[in-house]
Amino acid sequence: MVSLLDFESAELEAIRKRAHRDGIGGEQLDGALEARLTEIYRNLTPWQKVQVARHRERPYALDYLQWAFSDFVELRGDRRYSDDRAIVGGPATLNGRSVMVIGQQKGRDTRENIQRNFGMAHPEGYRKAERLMRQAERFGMPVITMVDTPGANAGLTDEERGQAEAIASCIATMLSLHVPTVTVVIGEGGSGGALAIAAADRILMLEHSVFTVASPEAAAAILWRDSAKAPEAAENMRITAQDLRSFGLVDEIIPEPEGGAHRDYPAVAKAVGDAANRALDVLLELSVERLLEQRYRKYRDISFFLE
Amino acid sequence: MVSLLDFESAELEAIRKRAHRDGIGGEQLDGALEARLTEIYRNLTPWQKVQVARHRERPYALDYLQWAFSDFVELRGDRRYSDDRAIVGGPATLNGRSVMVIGQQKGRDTRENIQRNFGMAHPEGYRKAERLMRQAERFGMPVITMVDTPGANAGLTDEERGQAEAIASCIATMLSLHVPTVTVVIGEGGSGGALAIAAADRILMLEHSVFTVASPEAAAAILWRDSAKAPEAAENMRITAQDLRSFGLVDEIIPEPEGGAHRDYPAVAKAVGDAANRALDVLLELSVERLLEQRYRKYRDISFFLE
Amino acid sequence: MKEIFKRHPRYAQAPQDFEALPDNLWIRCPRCQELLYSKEHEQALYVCSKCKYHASVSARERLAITLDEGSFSEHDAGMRSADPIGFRSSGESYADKLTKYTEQADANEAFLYGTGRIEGQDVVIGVIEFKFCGGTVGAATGEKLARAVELAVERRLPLVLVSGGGGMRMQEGIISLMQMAKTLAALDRLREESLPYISIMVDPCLGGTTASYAMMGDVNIAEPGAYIGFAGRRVIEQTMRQKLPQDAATAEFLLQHGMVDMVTSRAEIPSVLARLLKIYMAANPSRERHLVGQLA
Amino acid sequence: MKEIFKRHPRYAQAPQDFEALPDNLWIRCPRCQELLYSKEHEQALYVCSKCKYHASVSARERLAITLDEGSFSEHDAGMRSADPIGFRSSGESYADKLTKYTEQADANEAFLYGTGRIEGQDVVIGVIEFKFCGGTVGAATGEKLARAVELAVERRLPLVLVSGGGGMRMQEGIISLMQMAKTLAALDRLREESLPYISIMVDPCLGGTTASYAMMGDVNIAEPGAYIGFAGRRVIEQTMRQKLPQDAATAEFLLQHGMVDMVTSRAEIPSVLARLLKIYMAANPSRERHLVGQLA
Ligand SMILES: [Zn+2]
Ligand SMILES: [Zn+2]
Repeated sequence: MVSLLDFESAELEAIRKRAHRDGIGGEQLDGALEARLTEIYRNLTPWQKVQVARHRERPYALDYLQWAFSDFVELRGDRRYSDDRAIVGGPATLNGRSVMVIGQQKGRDTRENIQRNFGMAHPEGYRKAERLMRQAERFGMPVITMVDTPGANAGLTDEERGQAEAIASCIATMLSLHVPTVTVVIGEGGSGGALAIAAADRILMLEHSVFTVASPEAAAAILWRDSAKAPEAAENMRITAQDLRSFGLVDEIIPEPEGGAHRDYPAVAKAVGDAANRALDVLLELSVERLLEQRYRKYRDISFFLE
Repeated sequence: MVSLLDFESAELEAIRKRAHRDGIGGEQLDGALEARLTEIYRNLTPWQKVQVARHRERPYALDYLQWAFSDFVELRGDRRYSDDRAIVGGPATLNGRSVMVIGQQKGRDTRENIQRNFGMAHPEGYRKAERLMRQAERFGMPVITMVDTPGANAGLTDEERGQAEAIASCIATMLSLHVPTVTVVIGEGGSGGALAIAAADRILMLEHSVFTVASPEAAAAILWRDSAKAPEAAENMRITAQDLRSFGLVDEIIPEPEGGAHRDYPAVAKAVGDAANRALDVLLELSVERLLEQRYRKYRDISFFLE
Repeated sequence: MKEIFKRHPRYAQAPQDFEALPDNLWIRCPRCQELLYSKEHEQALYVCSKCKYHASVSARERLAITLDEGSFSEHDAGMRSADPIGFRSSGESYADKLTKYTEQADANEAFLYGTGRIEGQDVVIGVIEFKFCGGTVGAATGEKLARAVELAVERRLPLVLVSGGGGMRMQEGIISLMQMAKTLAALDRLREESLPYISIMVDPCLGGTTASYAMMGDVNIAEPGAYIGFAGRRVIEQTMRQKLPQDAATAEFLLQHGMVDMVTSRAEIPSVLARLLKIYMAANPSRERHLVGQLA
Repeated sequence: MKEIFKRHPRYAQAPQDFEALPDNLWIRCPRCQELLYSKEHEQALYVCSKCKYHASVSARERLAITLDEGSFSEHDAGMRSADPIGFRSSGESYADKLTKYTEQADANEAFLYGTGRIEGQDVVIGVIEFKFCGGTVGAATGEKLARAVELAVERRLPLVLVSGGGGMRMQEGIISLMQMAKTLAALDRLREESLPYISIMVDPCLGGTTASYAMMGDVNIAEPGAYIGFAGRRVIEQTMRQKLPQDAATAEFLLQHGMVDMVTSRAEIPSVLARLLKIYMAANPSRERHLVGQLA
């Protein structure tokens, strides 16, 4: 049912072969396969995490909107130029609370990927996000964003319509909101295109998600002029949820079901919903003054320099 | 030097002929011509006012910026899509006060009219205006706008980029600003495209300017399917500064030099600058609360209905 | 079907209207020419079963479609225009025309408003009446719009406006233009009170109507196929000197260009409204305002 | 010419740099290949007399061009990166590279800031140093940027930043990406204090630099011909699978597309800054804030 990634099939195939050779099958084989899978997922390398984070069957923003939220109504358009399907958003209910949800959305097949541009937003996507954030602020609704993009789209027409301005403005707006903001990195957090909707009071990351200054491929191309060295870049650049947690950049890692988020939508959605909800419980206790001060310090105090 | 409008040349030619027949010339003739011109301008019909308001040598926004303001620095672009040259704006100094000036700008020759689109703004023009208004508010700078447009541009690409949204949003923003706003109608105030930057605390109109729900040509086309009946529409629709004053929609009529604004730039610029300045003197005395309340009532209390 | 339909079985005089055949049993769709059985067409809320053309409906029909049965209570039903500029055209005075419009539309103005309920939730609702002077906005229209907004503020209710029509009313000159500022000033107060405003745009929605209150919804909903724009098709064609593509400035075009949040069929609008109102009204703006206050 | 030029007669290692001929008397413009007399080129502020190409200048040269002579006082000159992710590439550690950059650029980071005067008006000014790791932004760069902004807030001075460079610094991974949020958070405070921020973008200005603080000026100024964008030419060409037009994403292109307020030649920038600072600082934001306070 679930498609296997290359590194999974190689390992599981080996077990199957050995079992066949030893005359083992049925429940015993299933048990062995499951145990091995669990082990694999407990020890994913950074590059394997990238592959899991990009798994085509991994739950996307709209899946979480279906499984973790209720009453979602999609609002579309930037009121300026276009509606970008690479970003979805609108009001919804989470555990009885009205919230504004904004997420990057990949496509699952070619047709949908063309529509969603592989989750790579144009300027109008960020401007839609900004519009919804401001609306949320006006209604006193917390903002929950879901990050899942290889990066912002990089074409000449994006430059024409101000991709840089759109990203900068979206980050600035998110940082200035008078309502609590929670970001969940659900898959791939790629570069400024991801940060555009991730400058939140709380950043949560799924266990096997990644967050990078540039995709491993792009980093390898920039650093070594060879995008095939992406696995090396992934190792080198500290991109996993666990890395980010160790730097203090991420507030919580949300555990994924055994074998990854794509193997149990309801379970991972519940985990994401609960984590976001817990974060809101705390944030909603703060005065706006405290909220803004804490948010400021969260980003202002990122250190790692010498003086 | 100054080009004569048709109705001027007809009358003045008649005087010249009579003078020639009677052997009158020199200063005496000049005096007669000037007297007649003054008389003409004191008794302009609405359709004649339209022609004066559209006179190609009439001072435009940039002329007032040169003659009535100092230190003007033009700021360009909507930070979204384009820079619309049909609207100009930027910070300047008026009588020692820092102000934000925004004006519709026509072209004087074909080349410039193509660049300025005959003063008909695209959505990005209104979005630039909105950006500058918000900036002015942030810096506590009063906003002074100058209206001079046949109307907003009406093409399919304008619909695509949201001409209606741009105008609505610009009016709404102007109405919500926490700084004083003064509008001077310097020429043609055409329809929603003019109102977009005219929803001010004080609306001043030059003596021979007009402000219409639709240009006389458009109104004639809509009402009688015959745009040649524009003069009739102009008579019928009460579009002059004096009409608007009689409805209480305009706060002050700024007298023009004898023979119209186009005959004396420094004089009319001084009159406009002084009038705007006097309006600001009063408005700057108000608390923001009073300012907003007065502004609300100004538009909210427009009556002319029965119940 | 809701009872009110029976009192208003047909609607009249819109430019693209369904043509009733002599026996009144059948009508013809103006878009696709399909013959439709009148009764069924009524039950389909005047949406063509073949091409889904959403024909214009009267204000009262719209209310019946949108609100819980019997929940509507109208305000300021008697308000009417005062002919502010004494307009005359081809020998006929606008004042006389107003009398005609009133008879034609069985309404005193192109807009009516009041309170009602949508799936049990209280709202202030205002709807356009196309039959009155093409749904254009004059001084009385604008006053009623502003009062509708103020009523929402006063009662802390959400606002739903169904907007359309030909824009500002020429016959009231500059007074009508100023209604754009008047309605937007009122909406700004609604915004400051953090009350939601849902705008529903129906065919056709033009000029100063679109360029003021109609486009400024917190949520903008458009009916399928509705022509929504700043300029009418004819004006744009003159500007461009070429024929417009069929879908230009339709609801679907606007959705693609980011101007409306959704294109929703007439039958589904009430449930979408109910869902939106539930979420927005459950939000807690007072907390926000309170805490922002602490900041100062 | 200002004295500082004599101490830094040439500048180095920018990708499109003027090529010094062996005798050091003549150099060649990298854009139009014109041979230029070094002395004259210096006096022209390193702008090619033929094609007006604005070559990159060092941070100190930039300060000399922009500020009143002798008015600059640097802050945090010693701050440097801590190699947050322990990055190694091809056997070489980033920590070692940092030492090299420091030597090459004669600076501890890709950005320096402090206070100075422009035509007598006090400002906080920060400028990019391209020679340090291509002007990319790491943790120390971001910290200095944030401190520059906070210094402006603290002293109630206007902020002028001269920005450029390759964007976020790969070698500091996610820490560098977060500098976008850090600098924008600081700028938000400047905004709230109603102090003006004037951004000057110079060739090249790319990636996260453009997509954060550089693009957010109250006034955005670009030097002629500067490449300013989110993505570099190479990336866009890969995305588009075709060569870019020559003027794509240049300062002039951005002006046309509404992203910058003006394209201003290097020599004219100081007087434009002076004029802008005069108007903005003469405005009266405290009145606004005070009265807004009364509203709450
Ligand atoms: Zn049909
Ligand atoms: Zn050259």
